Amino acid sequence: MRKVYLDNAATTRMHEEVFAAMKPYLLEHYGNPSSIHSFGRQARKAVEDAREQVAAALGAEPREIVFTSGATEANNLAIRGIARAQKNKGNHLITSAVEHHAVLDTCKALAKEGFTVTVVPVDEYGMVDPAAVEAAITDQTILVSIMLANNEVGTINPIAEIGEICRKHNLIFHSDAVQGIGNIPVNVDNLKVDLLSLSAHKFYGPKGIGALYVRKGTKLDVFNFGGVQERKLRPGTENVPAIVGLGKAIELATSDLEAEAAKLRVLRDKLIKGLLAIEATKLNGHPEKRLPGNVNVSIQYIEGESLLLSLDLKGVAASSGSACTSGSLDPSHVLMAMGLDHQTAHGSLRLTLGRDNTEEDVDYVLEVLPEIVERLRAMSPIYTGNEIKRS
Amino acid sequence: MRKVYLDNAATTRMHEEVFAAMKPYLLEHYGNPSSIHSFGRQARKAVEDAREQVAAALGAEPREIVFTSGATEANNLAIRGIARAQKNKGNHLITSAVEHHAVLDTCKALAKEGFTVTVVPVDEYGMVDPAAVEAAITDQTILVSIMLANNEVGTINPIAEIGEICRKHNLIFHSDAVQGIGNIPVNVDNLKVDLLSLSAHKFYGPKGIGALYVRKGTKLDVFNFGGVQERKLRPGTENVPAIVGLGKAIELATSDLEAEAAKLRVLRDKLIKGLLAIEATKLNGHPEKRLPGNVNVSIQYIEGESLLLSLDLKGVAASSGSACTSGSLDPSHVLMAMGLDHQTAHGSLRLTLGRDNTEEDVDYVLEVLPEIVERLRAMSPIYTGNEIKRS
Amino acid sequence: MYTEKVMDHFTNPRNVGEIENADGIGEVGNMKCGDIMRIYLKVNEDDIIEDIKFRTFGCGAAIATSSAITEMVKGKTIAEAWEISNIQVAEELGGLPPSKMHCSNLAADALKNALRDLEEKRAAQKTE
Amino acid sequence: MYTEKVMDHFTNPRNVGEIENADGIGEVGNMKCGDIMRIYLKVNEDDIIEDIKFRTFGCGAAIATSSAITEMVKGKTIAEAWEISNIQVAEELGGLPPSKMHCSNLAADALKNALRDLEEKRAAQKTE
Ligand SMILES: Cc1ncc(COP(=O)(O)O)c(C=O)c1O
Ligand SMILES: Cc1ncc(COP(=O)(O)O)c(C=O)c1O
Repeated sequence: MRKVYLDNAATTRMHEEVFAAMKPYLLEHYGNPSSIHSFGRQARKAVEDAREQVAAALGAEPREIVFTSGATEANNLAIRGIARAQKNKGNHLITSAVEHHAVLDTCKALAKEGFTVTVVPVDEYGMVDPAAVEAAITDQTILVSIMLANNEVGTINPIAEIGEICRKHNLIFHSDAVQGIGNIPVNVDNLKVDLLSLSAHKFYGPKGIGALYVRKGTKLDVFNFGGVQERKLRPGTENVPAIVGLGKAIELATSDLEAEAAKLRVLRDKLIKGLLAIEATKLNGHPEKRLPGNVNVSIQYIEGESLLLSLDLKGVAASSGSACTSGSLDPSHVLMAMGLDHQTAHGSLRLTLGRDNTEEDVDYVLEVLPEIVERLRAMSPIYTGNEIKRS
Repeated sequence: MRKVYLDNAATTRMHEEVFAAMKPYLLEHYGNPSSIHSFGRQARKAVEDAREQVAAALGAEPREIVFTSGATEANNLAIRGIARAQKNKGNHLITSAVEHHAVLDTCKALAKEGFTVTVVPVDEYGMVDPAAVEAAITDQTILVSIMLANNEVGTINPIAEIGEICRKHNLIFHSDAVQGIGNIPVNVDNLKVDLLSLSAHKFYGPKGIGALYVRKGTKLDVFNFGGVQERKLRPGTENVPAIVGLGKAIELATSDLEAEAAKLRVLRDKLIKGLLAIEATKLNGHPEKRLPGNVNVSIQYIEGESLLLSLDLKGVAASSGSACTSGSLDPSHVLMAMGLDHQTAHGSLRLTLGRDNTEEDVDYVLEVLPEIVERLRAMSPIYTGNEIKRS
Repeated sequence: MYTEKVMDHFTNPRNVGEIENADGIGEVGNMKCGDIMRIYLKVNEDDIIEDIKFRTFGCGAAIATSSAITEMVKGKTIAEAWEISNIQVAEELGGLPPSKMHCSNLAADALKNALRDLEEKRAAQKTE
Repeated sequence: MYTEKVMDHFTNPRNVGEIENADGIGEVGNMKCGDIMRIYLKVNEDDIIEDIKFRTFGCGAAIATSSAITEMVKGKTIAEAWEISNIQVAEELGGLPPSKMHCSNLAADALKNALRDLEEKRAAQKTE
């Protein structure tokens, strides 16, 4: 059966060149970077080279890059680290309603510790309004954390504008840029961020490795203890092969970004057009300020998980904001924050294109989906088409 | 030049079979285990299979295994997790003076938050006395954390006895078993532990992955937030290839443990004998209750780092408890806790044998080392042999 | 994730549809949690469930449990149908993922609502 | 970690040893931090450092800086020797790792102690 992977926002297939870069560090150059012998020095060099690659890709300095086990850890470190380090200055944090749980839940946990958190709402496209951020600032505010691009609906936030506001008010600004890297330009100075999180497996790198950019001079409290690795910000034996993979992956992902993004946009727009041709569907997320590979539509009268299962049976890997796919009872907090009603949120379908996808993939999805929709709608007690047929 | 890697306590060369097990998950089966499509389900299955392998190796149940990014994180999670979860019961923690910094520094950080920490001393061999642990228990004690085997001097602690004491007093017992796995039998019931940490790269598995055993019914407070992975105890996209590698590595490391350990003990004892034949040397750590691959001697009148550099120039990768190799100003806290004087501690040399080592390796070290010692001693202002020559 | 039986019922659901002039109709669920099940019953004079149909909006488990219960009930008496529990439906399917045991496994509740509706309708008929 | 120059001085240290009846002897460091350096000086009538030797217990950086300073100083005048700083020694070696800039780079201090010892000895001789 044809396999069409359209879940690149969840994770991506590792680039062959990334694997090739990692392999020697998985097999031969296995030293611990903390060791002073040749095996250790070789590993240390690999780690520092990768740090330079990451820094170069972000327009940062190598010493501003801290390797973590992924973006979840990077987000936790950034937000908790600043909150704790700055708690004498104030106790107010600002974030948005559509952040990843690694940001939202960290803020909620801090709220239990006595911090006050303002969760700025988003518009119908899932976008944060810089004016709303500015309006939320109090004299107690110490940190603003707003994501660069949303993982579910692909909406790109005006981060540079928010960064400008934060600078004006002398606030530390963090951005979860996980979905941006490799898809849109990410430069820490242009975006005016002080902290920025990323995760390699979202841009054709390995799982289990990420990084936090920490602008020099920005002090973080640590809450993991152990060795002196990563200037004590992230103790533990460095995951050398994965760090090497991250370095290579970000280099590759940013080197041909424009061309790849342009290619993805064409596929994306064809896919969106085809999906919206199906009766009672709607696009979720911003029509233009949107990640080049993100497609998110709601298909009325159908629940997302049954749609995913049906697509999977046809070889198509997709995702949904349906509650039944998240382990929670409510559908995606992102879709709800955008004002979708429950039915529309439950019926969301996310197809995220990546570098491997072709026009044939898009055509295939557009070929198999209508039948699936029809079948599921025929089963649905809320589909009005059923009643029409009955009468 | 001949390369002899004798730093297996720092990290090990990945087993080819581990690499073979990981490879498909690095390349083809790249799904996110949280996804419900076939790519995701395949990844999920791999993670759960690995969990069974780890559980089987430890005599635990799969649901008692939490994957982490390494032992540093596992130790932090265990100690902070219990301290926070049990803080209504008491505020006293017990640990030992020779723990890894991931344990010691976590306890110190908790001390700043209001917990009281008793650091039980060790004897001249670096061993913890169960009676000393029992004597330290107060009605406020909530957790005891004592390592299974020391990473520097290889001394094996009487964990089962300490576990028995903890049970008697109804205390939660954690053990950092990083250095034990694959070297000595580790069974959570025999050891009577409630929590146990491990790190794959110490037993021929990949870096950046570890696990925490959490006995069922043991409640941990979490302090990392994000997705629902690992029952929310360790959020973040699972590092599937590394988890698969951990599963395979622990299976391999425990399957032929006895035979491998016997082989290592022979090499170890030959190496110790040869080193002690050098004038003014002494063995650090317990003569018998010692990891099968651990050799740690102090070579008087010489500083450890210069010894390591000289060995490295001969192709021998070793380690030392010298301050100059740790980034701190004091030599190893382990050696100091054992009562060594500064000179003896600075002159420590750790050679840790692993599965790749042969008798030729041992012979080679014993061949090159005496010359190095002589050369460095000739330079040393404190070596009395110099004065003898001078007079 | 799902057993083969679940996937079989999901892929080839039995008894999808509606029954015109059904003797009993039962619905459970709501849009908030994303599962709505409706069951239609046709019962003969001997109190045997002659026909049963369903419509479900919901996840794979919701659709499969709906389908499975229609098979379990068809040909049974009303009294027997009252005995069927959600747990039995899950067992019939070879188990459900833990997270699906609650919301998505409401088929027996829907059936009970349909049986109640049936009895109410009968009671109404009698008093007419 | 270390530059080639450091490794060169570490591997082939210049002027290791002691000078019998040295004009000045200086020592720095202590066993606690694991670095002890001792420098011996021989000075001629024109105040030129004719010979210099060292013994060092310490890490690679400690040994290399000791060796390097002996080369830097040999043939220089006492006045010139007084000018040499630890930073210059590190520069001479093409730099040292940040963690080594303090404890292990005390060669200039040892030299200064030797020069002080020399001056004290001379002063003592004069008053004799
Ligand atoms: C005893 C002990 N505990 C914990 C650790 C930490 O392991 P990792 O660096 O893989 O997190 C190590 C190794 O560094 C160790 O030897
Ligand atoms: C926007 C965003 N932030 C954070 C994360 C967390 O990344 P990871 O699971 O690699 O820690 C993800 C992906 O899951 C994401 O999409």
